[in-house]
Amino acid sequence: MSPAFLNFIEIVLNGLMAGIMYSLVALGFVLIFKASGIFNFAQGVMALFAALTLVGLQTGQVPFSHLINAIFGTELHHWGSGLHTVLAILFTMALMILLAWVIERVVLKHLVNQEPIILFMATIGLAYFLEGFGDLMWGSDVKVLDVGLPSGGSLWWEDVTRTWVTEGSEYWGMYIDRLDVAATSVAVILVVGLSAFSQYTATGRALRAVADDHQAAMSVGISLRTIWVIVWSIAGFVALVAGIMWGSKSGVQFSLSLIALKALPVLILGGFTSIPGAIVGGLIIGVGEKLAEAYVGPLVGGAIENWFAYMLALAFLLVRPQGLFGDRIIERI
Amino acid sequence: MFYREAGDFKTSYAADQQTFPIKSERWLFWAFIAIAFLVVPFFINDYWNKAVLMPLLIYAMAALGLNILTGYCGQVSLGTGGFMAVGAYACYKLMTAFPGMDMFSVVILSGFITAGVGLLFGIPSLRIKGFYLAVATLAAQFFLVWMFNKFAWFYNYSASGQITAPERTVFGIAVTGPSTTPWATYLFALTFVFVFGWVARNLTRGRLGRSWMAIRDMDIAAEIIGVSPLRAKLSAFGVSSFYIGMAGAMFFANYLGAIEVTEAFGIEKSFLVLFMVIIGGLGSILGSFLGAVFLVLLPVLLKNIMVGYLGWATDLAAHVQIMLIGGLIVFFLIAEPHGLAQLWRVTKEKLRLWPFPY
Amino acid sequence: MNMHYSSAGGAHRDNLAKGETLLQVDNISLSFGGVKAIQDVSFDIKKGEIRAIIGPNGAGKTSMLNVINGFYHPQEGTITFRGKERRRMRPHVAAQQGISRTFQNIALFKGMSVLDNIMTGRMTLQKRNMLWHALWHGPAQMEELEHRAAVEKIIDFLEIEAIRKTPSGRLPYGLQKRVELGRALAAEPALLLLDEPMAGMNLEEKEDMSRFILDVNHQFGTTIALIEHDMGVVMDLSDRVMVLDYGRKIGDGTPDDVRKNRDVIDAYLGVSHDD
Amino acid sequence: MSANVSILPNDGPATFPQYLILNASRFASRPAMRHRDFGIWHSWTWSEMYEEIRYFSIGLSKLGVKAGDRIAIVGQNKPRLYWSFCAAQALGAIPIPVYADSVAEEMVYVLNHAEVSLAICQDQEQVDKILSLSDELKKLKSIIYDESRGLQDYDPKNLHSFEQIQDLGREEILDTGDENWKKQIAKGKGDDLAVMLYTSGTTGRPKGVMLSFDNLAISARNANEFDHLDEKEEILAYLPLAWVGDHVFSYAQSYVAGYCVCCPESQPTAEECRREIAPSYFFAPPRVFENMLTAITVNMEDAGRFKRLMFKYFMDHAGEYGEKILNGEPVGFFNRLKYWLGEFFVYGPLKNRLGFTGIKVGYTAGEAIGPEIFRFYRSIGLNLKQLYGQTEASVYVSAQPDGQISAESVGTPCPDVEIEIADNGEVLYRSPGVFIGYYKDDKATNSTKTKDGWVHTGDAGFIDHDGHLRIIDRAKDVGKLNDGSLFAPKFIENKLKFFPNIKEAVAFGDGRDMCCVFLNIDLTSVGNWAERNNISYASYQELAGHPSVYKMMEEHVEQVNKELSSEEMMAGSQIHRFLVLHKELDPDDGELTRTQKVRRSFIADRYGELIEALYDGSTEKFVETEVVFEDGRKGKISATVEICDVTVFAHGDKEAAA
Repeated sequence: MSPAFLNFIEIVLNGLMAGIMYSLVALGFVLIFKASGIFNFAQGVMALFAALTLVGLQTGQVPFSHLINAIFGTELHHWGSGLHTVLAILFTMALMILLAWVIERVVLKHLVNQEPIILFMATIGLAYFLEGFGDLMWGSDVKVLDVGLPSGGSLWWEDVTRTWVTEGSEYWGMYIDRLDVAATSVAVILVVGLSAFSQYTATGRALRAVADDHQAAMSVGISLRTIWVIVWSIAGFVALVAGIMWGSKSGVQFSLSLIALKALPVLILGGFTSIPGAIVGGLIIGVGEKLAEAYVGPLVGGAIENWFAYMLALAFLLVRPQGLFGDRIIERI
Repeated sequence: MFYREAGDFKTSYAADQQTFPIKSERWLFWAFIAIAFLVVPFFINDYWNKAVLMPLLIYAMAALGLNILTGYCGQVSLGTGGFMAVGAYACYKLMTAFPGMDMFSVVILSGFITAGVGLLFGIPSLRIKGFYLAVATLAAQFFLVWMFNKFAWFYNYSASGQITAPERTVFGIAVTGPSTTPWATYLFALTFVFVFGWVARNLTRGRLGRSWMAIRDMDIAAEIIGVSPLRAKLSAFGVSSFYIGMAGAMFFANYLGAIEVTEAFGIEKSFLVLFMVIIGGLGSILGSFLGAVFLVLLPVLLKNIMVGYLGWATDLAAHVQIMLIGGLIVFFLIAEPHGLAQLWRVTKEKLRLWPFPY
Repeated sequence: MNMHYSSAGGAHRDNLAKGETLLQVDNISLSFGGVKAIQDVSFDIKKGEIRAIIGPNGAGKTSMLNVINGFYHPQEGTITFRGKERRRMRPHVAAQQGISRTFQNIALFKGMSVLDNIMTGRMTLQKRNMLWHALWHGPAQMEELEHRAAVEKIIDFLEIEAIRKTPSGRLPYGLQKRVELGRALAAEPALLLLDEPMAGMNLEEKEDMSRFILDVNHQFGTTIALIEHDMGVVMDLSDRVMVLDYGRKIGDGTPDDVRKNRDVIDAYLGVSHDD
Repeated sequence: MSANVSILPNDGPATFPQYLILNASRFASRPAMRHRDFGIWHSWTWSEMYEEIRYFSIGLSKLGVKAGDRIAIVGQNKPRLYWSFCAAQALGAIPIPVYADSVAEEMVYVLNHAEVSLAICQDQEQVDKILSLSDELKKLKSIIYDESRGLQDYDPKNLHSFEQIQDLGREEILDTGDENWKKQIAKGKGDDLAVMLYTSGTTGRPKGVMLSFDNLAISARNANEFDHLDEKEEILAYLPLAWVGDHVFSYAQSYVAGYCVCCPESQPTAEECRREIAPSYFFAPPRVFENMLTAITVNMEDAGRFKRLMFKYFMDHAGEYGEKILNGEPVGFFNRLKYWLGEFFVYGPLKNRLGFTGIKVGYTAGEAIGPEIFRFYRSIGLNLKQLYGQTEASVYVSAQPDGQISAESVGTPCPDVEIEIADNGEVLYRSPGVFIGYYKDDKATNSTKTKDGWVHTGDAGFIDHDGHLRIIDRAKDVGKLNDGSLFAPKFIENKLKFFPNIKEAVAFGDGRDMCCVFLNIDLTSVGNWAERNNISYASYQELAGHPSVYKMMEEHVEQVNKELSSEEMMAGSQIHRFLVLHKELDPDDGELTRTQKVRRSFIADRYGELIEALYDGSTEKFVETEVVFEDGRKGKISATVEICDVTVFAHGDKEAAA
């Protein structure tokens, strides 16, 4: 195989793995949108918040230390020692469930039956709030998150792939980050797990019932509000996973919240309500983006990954307004 | 309770349809305008101008633009920052290419250029709706910012990548550049906001405005009644971008003087203006102003309290501030989803009906 | 006071005399995916008449109206309006040619007042462009005021003076229906399509609405095609009745003819429908 | 402007067409009439209205209308119908307004009785009504309509639109000018018959009251002077055209003073129209004021707690000081300040909502207005007054002059009016407004109007010590005590019922030695009082028999006696003894009518024993009464009812006057 072709494969592989990460975030959106019709813009910030909390617990930071210091003139920073990673993850998850519950009680309960755009705005407000709250709680400096996932390029894979090249060409092997591989595996497990959950458990079926028809769901005795708490908790869990993956990769900092923006083109491509759509969409965007970056980027001065995904999704929508997996829209009056 | 409307009867449709049909409100409005034009310029200082009045006026202009698109025509846009950037860069290119051009023309032309770009990005709205469209407008946001960053022609190949406004005058008085006075930039921006606020009211009160609202309320019915979705949506995109472009131009030339695109016109700007529109009130001219006032004043106020009064570190204050703003937005949406303008309308209605509850 | 309302289709004047064919529908078939909504239906609407389309639920009545005003595009067949055959056409173009309608499920613009809703109906008759509107004072305002005067006549006609500034979303159902009729009338249509104008009304409201429909037909000479379930109303109001069932035409003629038609009786009394 | 003043008689105008010509020159550009139509107010100045009427009037003559013809005018308050009055009068024809809501047979009677040859109708509804009667209306030749809606397909024979007639008039003026028309107007004299108003009497057929121009114009001029009304007033015309009040307020007085009459768009928007116009002169029967007050109360009950408290606080203050301030009596600075605050927060907005901001004078008449209601409007600063009027008097018999207002009286005689009280208490009057007679009914005319011009009102009344007329009852219901003093049961009962604690009262005395009453306490009001005073009770009966309640009732009755003693005419019928009934009077038991009116004779029968006890001097009496319970079962209640003597005052008694 020629080095160019191997490069191509490398790009596609990296794209697929990046795409899975996008899917992970998109999944959180889809879950909430499906169950409640809310376009949850705070999904990205939830991931950031989860990651911040995890790091904070792991390293034994005192929450709100800045604020406390500013008010009482103290000099708090850390407890003696941090929590064990597993324990920290469990605590964080508990916090995310609590968060879901609070969001339902404080926000959603009062906004039932509002127009979608109002709910959308509320989630943006929520995003701002959580961002400020997270920073206030744990500080806004860039943190390193290490939950023990492998990282760095896989030397073994480099060695293997180096042998694939056509004799005589200069090729040092494919670079694949082991973290990406780990993340991909986790994402795959998560997706399979979620599908199983929604397919085979009573709660999962209830979730789907709500998605299909609120009235019908309520009439069979499912409390809409309980459902919402569950859905937001699951979304919180997905956010936590995404936070761990993205945080391990690039550090825990404000920009993490922007991964939500990455998930948006995935959503319009895959459709707001389709789990397979989120996955396939993520893969397409991931691969498309990496390819474009490698082959189109140099022609226009690079850094096109900021917008390329959107343009791709937009172009796609113009041809097929209902997205990848949506049904054809028959308008009625 | 303050209203005494009895005896105020209308003898023509023109009188019936005027913007302030109640006499006392008409007076209040003109008194307010008179103060803004004739009193404030004498007392203005640099701090008030830079921290409060200029951002207030410019964001009000941007909010007007977005409100036309989102509030009146129902098309959610997250590309406001990008369109403001178009306005700013158009303004810069015009100022540097035609040094003799007066600032009024520059700003208005920048608006027109932005309107053209807006039209282009409005085309997808004919096919896609709702959140799909909102996300699609993000494409404009990211693409435009990237473009201004990437192609040095836009910033005249300056080493820093910044654009800096040279001095330009109106009636011989500098309104851009380092030697402007607060009152000059203030009056310049105020004039624009006043005139185009009036134009926005005109556009939304007649046939065009109704075609937008019809599309917003029920697009299919609107089309069957005779509204051409193409014309309605594209005109909304065009007009909206025109306003946002002018806001961007003034933001750059009159307010900051020098900007760097990713910093000044990032996605946060889009959200900020959207918040103004939502908190102020969708589909309300007054709301655009109220939203801008609220979201410009609140941070200034919070900062003054936390940093100035309590003596907190700025980053801590910033965290609290962003948290409070987020919280307030949620609170407002719960308390009055239709914004400050609706709050005002309801209050007014209550006062008019006073002492009766209805 | 008195109405200076141009009759015979108002703004959409034509040379057709009363009784000539205004709209001709030939061999229309419409399907969605595999579902056949309308199969090979032909009929005509004559100028000045009240034409009823009846049939059980799901018979394709509303689809037929949607075809007439260009909202659905039939796979086969032709439509000839005022002697001109037309191909695929957007609904707003049909509106500009003088077809206006009301909807089965009220489709008022809820954010607007009654007055604004009816003003929207005159969209097709207003010509001033955006620049005039930006200036307002002058031609744009003059045009607006002219149309306001015309709308006030409709408000007077429909006896809804007391609610002209009420947001339409706040009105009771019966009044909303009336406002919707007002919006359709505002366009001074040559052909007025009414989709179940009396659905969900009480007897008194039905009587009012019937009176308005007859008045519209008499005073303005407007041709009306309507869908209605209340047989009594249909038989009283309409000049000719077409009966659809499962997307096919099974009867057409005067109310008396239709009443005697065997197929129609079967369709309505037969056991096959769950309506 | 072609109005020509020179054709007027030298001693000023006498007829309304002459006034029209005068106004068209002296008030040429002042508004004469407004009409809300199609959502906005259209106005006509006097000169414009003159033109409209001129065209129509000449058109009518072209149609064949001659002097002496009768023209029916049927419909709501619309400018063109008002114009029709003047247009008809200009030709010497007699307009006859007909109640728009009268049923077909009533209309047939009036139209035939008046020998109407032309009907001017507002709309299709009225045209249909008349067409449906056309077989019975032999004299009717043609119909003119104002609103053409729905009338296009009607047989145009003998059916004309208002515009068509006006066009006829225009053509005629172009052909031959309007000199003849003006001459005809100039010929008009004050004692010509101006209008015929059919009164729908309580019994029998309606009677056609014939009023001359002098009757109306002089009465109108006097009334305008009395209340200082000039061309700047604005009034809302919303009461039936056929009612004399509307004819005088919205037509006669307007022509004489030159003020502007505003016609509402339709009945449902009448209130809105009133708010927009904010009339400066307003008339309404008590029922309207009562309904408005009820609406205010109901509305305020739905208001928030704060608003309710505020409303109550300021209304209480107004109740105490409002009338005094309005009457110009001295009031302390802080109370004035508080009233001023109340004006800002409550009274002002309230008047604004009701459209009463601009009211100079408001009148109520027709029947007795509850003093509470009357005082309510007075206390918020509305110059509401009472008048007593009749169709036969061209309205004005008596009216309250500014500053001399009370809820009980109907004022002093109007200018040029003489009032006398007959021996049987009936009120008689003589004035320039006294009617010519009933049309084609000399018998009725003679029994009502004496040879020297006195008119029997049929109402009993007296002149009180302030010189104000008070109406006490229908003359036929008034009786006499054995000593010959007047006994007006309703008057006494009403006085008692004005106390919130007294729900019902039944007075006895006709043909007896003295006046005695039965009382019913108001359970809600007295119950509240009892709660506040720690008086416990288990039933109405127990509360009614409670000594403190008797004490309270005694005070109320004494108060009434004081008031009665201050009037010479009524001093004799003071209440000597009373009792509080052991049960509430109830329609289910037949004691009240379904409209809550006392059935006097039934009660006298049922409680004969108690009446006996009242007059035989006993202090208590045991009774047993059969009652019907809510579920329809019958039962008996028994009680020992106490009877209480009350102080009686001599007329002019110092203590009573204090």
